[in-house]
Amino acid sequence: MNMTDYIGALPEILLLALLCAVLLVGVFSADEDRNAAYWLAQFALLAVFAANTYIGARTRLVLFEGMYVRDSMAIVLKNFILAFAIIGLVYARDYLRARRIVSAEFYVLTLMAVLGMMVLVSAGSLLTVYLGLELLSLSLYAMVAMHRDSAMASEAAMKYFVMGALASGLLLYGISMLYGITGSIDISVVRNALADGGGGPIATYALVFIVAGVGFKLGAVPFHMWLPDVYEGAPTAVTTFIATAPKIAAFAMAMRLLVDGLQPLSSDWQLMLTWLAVGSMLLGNVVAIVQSNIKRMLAYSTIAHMGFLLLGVLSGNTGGYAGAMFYAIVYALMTLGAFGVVMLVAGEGSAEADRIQDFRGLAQRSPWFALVMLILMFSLAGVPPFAGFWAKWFVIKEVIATGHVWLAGLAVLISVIGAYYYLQVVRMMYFEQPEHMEEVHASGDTEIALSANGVAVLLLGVTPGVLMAVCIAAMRG
Amino acid sequence: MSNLPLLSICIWLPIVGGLWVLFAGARAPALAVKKESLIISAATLLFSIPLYTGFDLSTAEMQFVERLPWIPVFDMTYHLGIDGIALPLILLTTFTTVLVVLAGWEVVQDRAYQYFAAFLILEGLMLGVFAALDAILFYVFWEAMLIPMFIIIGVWGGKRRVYAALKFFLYTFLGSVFMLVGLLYLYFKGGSFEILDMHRLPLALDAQKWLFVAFFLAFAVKVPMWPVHTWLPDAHVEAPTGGSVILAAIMLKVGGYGFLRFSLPILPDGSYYFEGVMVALSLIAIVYISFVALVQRDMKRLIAYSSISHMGFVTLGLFMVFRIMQHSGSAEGAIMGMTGGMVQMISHGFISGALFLCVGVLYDRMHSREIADYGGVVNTMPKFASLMMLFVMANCGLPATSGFVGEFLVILASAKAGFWIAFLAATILVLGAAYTLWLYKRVIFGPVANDAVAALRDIGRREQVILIALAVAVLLFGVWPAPLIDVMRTSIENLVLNVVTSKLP
Amino acid sequence: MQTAILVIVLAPLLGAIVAGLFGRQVGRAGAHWITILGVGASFVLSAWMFYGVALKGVEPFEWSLYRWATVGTLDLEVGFLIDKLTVTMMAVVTFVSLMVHIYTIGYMQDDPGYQRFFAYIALFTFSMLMLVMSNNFMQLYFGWEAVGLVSYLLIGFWYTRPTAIYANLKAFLVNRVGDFGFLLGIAVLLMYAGSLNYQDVFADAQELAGQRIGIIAGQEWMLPTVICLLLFVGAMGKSAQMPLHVWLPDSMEGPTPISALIHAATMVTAGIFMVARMSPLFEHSDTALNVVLVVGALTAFLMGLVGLVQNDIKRVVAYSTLSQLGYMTVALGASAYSVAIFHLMTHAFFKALLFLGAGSVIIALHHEQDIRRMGGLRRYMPITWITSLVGSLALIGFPGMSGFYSKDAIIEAVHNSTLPAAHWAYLAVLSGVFVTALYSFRMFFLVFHGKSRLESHVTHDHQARGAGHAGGALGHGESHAGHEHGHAGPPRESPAVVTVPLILLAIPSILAGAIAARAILKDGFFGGSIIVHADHGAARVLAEEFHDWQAAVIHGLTATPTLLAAAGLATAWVLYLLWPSVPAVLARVFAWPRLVLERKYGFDELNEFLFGGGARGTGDLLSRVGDAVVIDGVGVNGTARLVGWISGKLRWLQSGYLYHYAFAMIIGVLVLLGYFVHGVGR
Amino acid sequence: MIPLSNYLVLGAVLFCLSVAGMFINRKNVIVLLMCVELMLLAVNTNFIAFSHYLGDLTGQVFVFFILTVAAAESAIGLAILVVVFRNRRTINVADLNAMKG
Repeated sequence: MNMTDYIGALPEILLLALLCAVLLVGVFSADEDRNAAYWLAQFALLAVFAANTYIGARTRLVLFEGMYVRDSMAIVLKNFILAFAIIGLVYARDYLRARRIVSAEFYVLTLMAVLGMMVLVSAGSLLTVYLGLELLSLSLYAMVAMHRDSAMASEAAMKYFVMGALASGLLLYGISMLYGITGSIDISVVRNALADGGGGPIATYALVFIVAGVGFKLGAVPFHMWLPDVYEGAPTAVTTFIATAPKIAAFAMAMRLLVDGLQPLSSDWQLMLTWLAVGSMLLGNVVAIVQSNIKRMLAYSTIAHMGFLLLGVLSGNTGGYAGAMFYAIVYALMTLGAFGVVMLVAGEGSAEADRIQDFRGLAQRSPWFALVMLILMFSLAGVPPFAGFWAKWFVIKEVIATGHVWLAGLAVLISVIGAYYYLQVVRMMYFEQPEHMEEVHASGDTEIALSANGVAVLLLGVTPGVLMAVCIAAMRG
Repeated sequence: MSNLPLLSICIWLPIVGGLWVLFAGARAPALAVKKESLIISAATLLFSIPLYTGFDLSTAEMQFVERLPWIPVFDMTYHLGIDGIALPLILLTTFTTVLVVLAGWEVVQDRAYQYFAAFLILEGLMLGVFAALDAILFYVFWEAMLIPMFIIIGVWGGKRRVYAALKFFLYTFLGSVFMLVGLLYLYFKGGSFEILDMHRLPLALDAQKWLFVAFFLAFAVKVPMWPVHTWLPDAHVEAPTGGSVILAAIMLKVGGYGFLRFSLPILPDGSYYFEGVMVALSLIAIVYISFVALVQRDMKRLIAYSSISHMGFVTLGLFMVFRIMQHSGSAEGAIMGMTGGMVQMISHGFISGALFLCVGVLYDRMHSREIADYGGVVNTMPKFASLMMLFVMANCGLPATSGFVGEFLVILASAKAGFWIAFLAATILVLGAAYTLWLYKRVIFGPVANDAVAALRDIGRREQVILIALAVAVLLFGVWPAPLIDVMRTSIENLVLNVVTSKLP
Repeated sequence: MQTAILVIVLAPLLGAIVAGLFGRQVGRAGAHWITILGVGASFVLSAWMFYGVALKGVEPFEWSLYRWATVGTLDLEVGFLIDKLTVTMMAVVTFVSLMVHIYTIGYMQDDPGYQRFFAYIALFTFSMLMLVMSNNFMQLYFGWEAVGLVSYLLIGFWYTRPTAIYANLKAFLVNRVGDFGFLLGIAVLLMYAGSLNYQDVFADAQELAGQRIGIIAGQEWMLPTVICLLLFVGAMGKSAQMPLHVWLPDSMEGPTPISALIHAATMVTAGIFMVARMSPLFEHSDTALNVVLVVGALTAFLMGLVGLVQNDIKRVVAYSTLSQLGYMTVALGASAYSVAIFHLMTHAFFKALLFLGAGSVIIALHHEQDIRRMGGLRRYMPITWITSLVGSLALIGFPGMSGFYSKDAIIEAVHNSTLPAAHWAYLAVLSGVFVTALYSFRMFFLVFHGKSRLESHVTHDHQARGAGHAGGALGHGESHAGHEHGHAGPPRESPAVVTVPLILLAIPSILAGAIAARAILKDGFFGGSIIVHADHGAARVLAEEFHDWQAAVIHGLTATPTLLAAAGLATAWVLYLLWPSVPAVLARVFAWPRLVLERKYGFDELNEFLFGGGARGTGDLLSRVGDAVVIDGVGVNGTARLVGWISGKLRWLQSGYLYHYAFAMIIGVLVLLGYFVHGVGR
Repeated sequence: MIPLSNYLVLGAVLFCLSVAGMFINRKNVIVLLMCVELMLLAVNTNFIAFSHYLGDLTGQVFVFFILTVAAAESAIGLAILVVVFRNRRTINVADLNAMKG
């Protein structure tokens, strides 16, 4: 243990320090709107972003006796987690203020969750995985319950909590078995031990539990049950957050556990993930069709997208992992924008605007936001020239490269079913007449962020090569 | 002039212009928006003309090639180029869009700037489809096309526009996604996304069969072939006039183009394996759909069905190739059939576009598409009636109109494929005339049917310009199709040569 | 020469374009002048070419105007073939057309669609010339369809009349059935001959003759038979042979000049011309010739019979046309192509004359067309009377008149033919002569002789007709004109623009036969244009028997056909002039046959029911069941509904209860454990 | 010496009990919290047993972390429970089904 370890973990340490500062500011600030806490939180995230970008070597660093790994995948994913958290906060602010549920704790919890994610992403041992995961999860439980007067939110929090605890129990059980087989909790050691010893049925036994834990975090069928209720019940600002950055973290978790750690069992987990992927794509897309609540619909859409993401992971090669990474990032970007618009449409009042109906005639009320939403919806549906298309393209390409052409065929077929409900949103915005002509109000920064979000999805759709190259490089090194 | 990246200009000028209209249009006066749109589309047409004048007839190689890196990690390039098959379709697109912009001039009131923007963007995307030489670039343009058309049908369409728009989108989307799988599979096999590399890639028969099915779904839905045609009547009926025109004149052609560019040259053995099915489906389209067209009560629906039936000639012309080669042993007839199919595509673009515009002219005045609401229109709109007569006759395949050329060549060639094929194909002479002229009779001829018809005013100058432009095209290519056929000749001969050469490893 | 060809073809087209597109600018006079000048120029040059080619012996020649398209190695060109057959047709077409143009000035003077009408007939002249002057099948087909188009436009000229627009649709569609066969024939021909140029194809004819083609599995047919039958289907449509004749009587809804020009003299004979043109092919198929013979004979006889019970003056002439086309077809079947063309020519003159005569009567009677309401017009309309008499005599083949030579030659040719069907055909055409004479003079006597039955009906008539096609600001020309003139005064002779063409047509109706008989029947006028196989000797025998026209007349005076014609004439005289009450009695006695004839053998009903109804029924079935229920209902929307249904069911998996959620997770884990660890189902 | 398998069976049994408790219990949410605790304890049993038999301390360290996290988890769980009760006036699991489908 030496200074390099601390320098390598500096972004996380910085974040921890700053979140304490936010907590203090929140305690001592009398400001109703918690502006100071907000700006400090934003500053914290930006500072950490900068630190993460510029500090330390670009090469793979193994810190704290192997507990902590800082490789290019970690750096890239953390940057995206931070960026999405920043934008998420921008979107959330107006929403929270309008509903009078703004509090410094929200920002603190956000930062804490981000910290958890960063730890998770960099985890080099099973313990770090567990700690990062719990830090993330516990923060999220609290965030879901933040709207204390909302029966829905508290119910959602309860469900999330119980299911989350169950899932982490399962994961832990799997970890304990792994520890028993290999005698270590260091991921690379585990991997070597499994490779030498061949694993055996106990290893597979452990694997099942670990896959269940990962599946839960991603929201893959049948470990998805929490997801629709939490998305619907949580305040939209929280849903936005849950739906974006943690998915990237969950992807990282899958990579750390399955690819880095359990590579010797890949033939087993590839098949398991195939089932999970097919189940998720099918159930997510099919059930999304009948949803009338846009948050719930997006929840099912998330399940379906996670199925696609798993396609990348299960193809079991660098390209596939890069594809999945690309998918996670692009998915988070699109969902972020979509929930941003949902929050925007909800407007000033305390009511939610989470029925698809509420988007009626948005194209006439606010053409620009409608256009952004249109881009996002088509992108989610996987229609070019938007980023979502390339995400699907990438993973399907890799699935085909591994010879699972039938799986690719099934995936695209299901994605057509999925297109239907995204089109319903577009239909509401463009084809239906609005109930009133009131323009959607957005503060300046939200408008800029949302526009940038939409344009980014379009630009990534036109020139996806840059991000693809980043992902591939991250996976190689 | 020759140094300009003409294809890129043609593609991006309308797209960028369309986006400009979309952003600037909300606050600009409607007239300015219309003028801008017209200027943009006209400029695109102008830029597409040097493609024709500078086209080298003697080679089947791609011309006006542009190649830039696009997604370097996968060696994907922004690769454009045209041959004799793409060029006519490109010109058709730029030509038609100008007319469509004009056609929407006074008609579209609600969110006009979005309407024009959608058409301009659509134009660029369609041109991209015809010019792309990278398979994924092609696919991107191909799918992206759906979005503006979806919006056009859904926002400015008729009563059942939502149903029609969704049906259109999902139907065609469903068809296309399998093509993506197919393209990726080809990449997996050959390591390149270049369409031209795919043309050279040897493939086992089983792979070819599967790929053919995948491509078939994409292209057949677009053409559309029986039995995946049912989106078209709904989409056509509900779309605004401009939308119907673009749909009929160009969007259906991308299906035929796909067969020419992908299915036949990449999968010659697969195509050969399925040619019987393809010919049968084409013939069913011709006969079955003709009967269906006969009993339609809605003008647009009738013309939509007529489109399907006429597009049957395209697919028939393309897929008879194998049979003809087998029977006659020479490429002569095969080339004729394929040329016929290709000419039919272009000519159908003019004719169906014109017919939809004609219905649009009536609809703008009466707000009804029901045939029963009309009768005796000639009494109040003689100029219109004359022009429509021309298009109706062209639709019947009367010689000296462009409609004749394609049908004639295909029927002539089909005799070489088999007598009964020719027999069934030729039924269009009777059936096509029956439904088209019966329509004309009920709508145009006869005594004035009601007060609304009595109050009709004849077409104005703008409408005259549009219809006369189309009339000139229809007559010109009917009387003298040589310029058109010469352009595609070398490419088609080359294609036929490729198609009849087995690619089995 | 080439310039001349271009002028011949393009002058009428130019006229048509000017009159059609700029009708308002040039005005009525401008329209008729420009078209008449155009067609006149055509006629003059055609006559000059006729003189050159037919009489001066200028060699036939071919000239390609431009390359239409090149497909593969096949050059499709637009070009002209000028030989004796062509120039004959050109002369006939332009002459009759010119007459009709002039006549139209008078006939259509009150019609608001005056310019349009001239545009159409000039366009028709252009199309017909393209048809006859073509040197290849594609252009032939162009002309073929183009004349069909103009015919369609002209039948529906008065487009507010329901009957007219019904008739024109019918005409076009029935013609299309013919074209269907025609185009198939061309396609099969191209397949084997590899060219669409006449000369190339005919040069290959011998080679084609030996080939066979499989149509129905296991059966091989002679190639020429298939080709010729298909081409003949085209001819049947255009030349209104049974059963594709149904459109021609209805086409009388068009203005009378059109009936004369298109539906009697020129267009309907295109089929005859085509078969004659294709003689090198037809000669190789006895089967096809037999079919031609039978169809022609049936048409000639049966359509003549229908003519007996018609009361509309134009329809009588129309059925007569059908019958005469049958005669021509019979001649073709007997391989006497030149005779067919001969009859075509004479028929063009006298039938145009008869139609224009009928038109003259119609104008004079304010658009009365029912011969039962005419009579005694001879007094009022002497020129019309005498010219009509000439036409009728020519029609029945009165010795010396033009029709006599051609018709007699046909009957002789059939008599001489050795084909199996010739015997029956001979009987049919022979009895046809009697029928022809009977209906021709029935009409002639009822119209021009006897007591006038005019006054008693006029009032009633106008009420009835007025109700028939009321309304419409434009285009109800005939009835409109009728109203304007009122009923004042007795019928008057028509003006000079009407009578001059009558006279000009009457001259060739008398003389054309005598002039041309020897050249055509004896001296092989058409030379290489028409090729007759050595086995088909009908025309050769004819040539051997024929000496000169005087001899033919003298011989004809005592020949069977003449006697039959005389008998027919006499019967008509007895029935309609001597004892006018007898026909009514006969009608009662022969009620059944009469009904059959009045119903025209039920062809219209059959077509309407079988093809019209059948097509609509099929369409309805396919549309409502095939498209709406099966493809869309079950396939497309069915899938959508299925997905929706599944979705509706699946959503209840998400019950909202925590314990179900936990249960789902545990089940998931158990399934994975079962499969992967314990290998259940593996 | 008690064989390792006995500990593992005990851990498994505890784990199954807790899992069963989660979906069999339809009454009180607090029971769920207890089940969660039990589950973690089952895992702890495993860890300690393994640690002991492997002669490796890591497992026991892990247990300490688990215990800490479990405490935090319970705190949050109970806090959420309070909020639920405030809003719904019930902590019956079967009543928490406002969101479904």
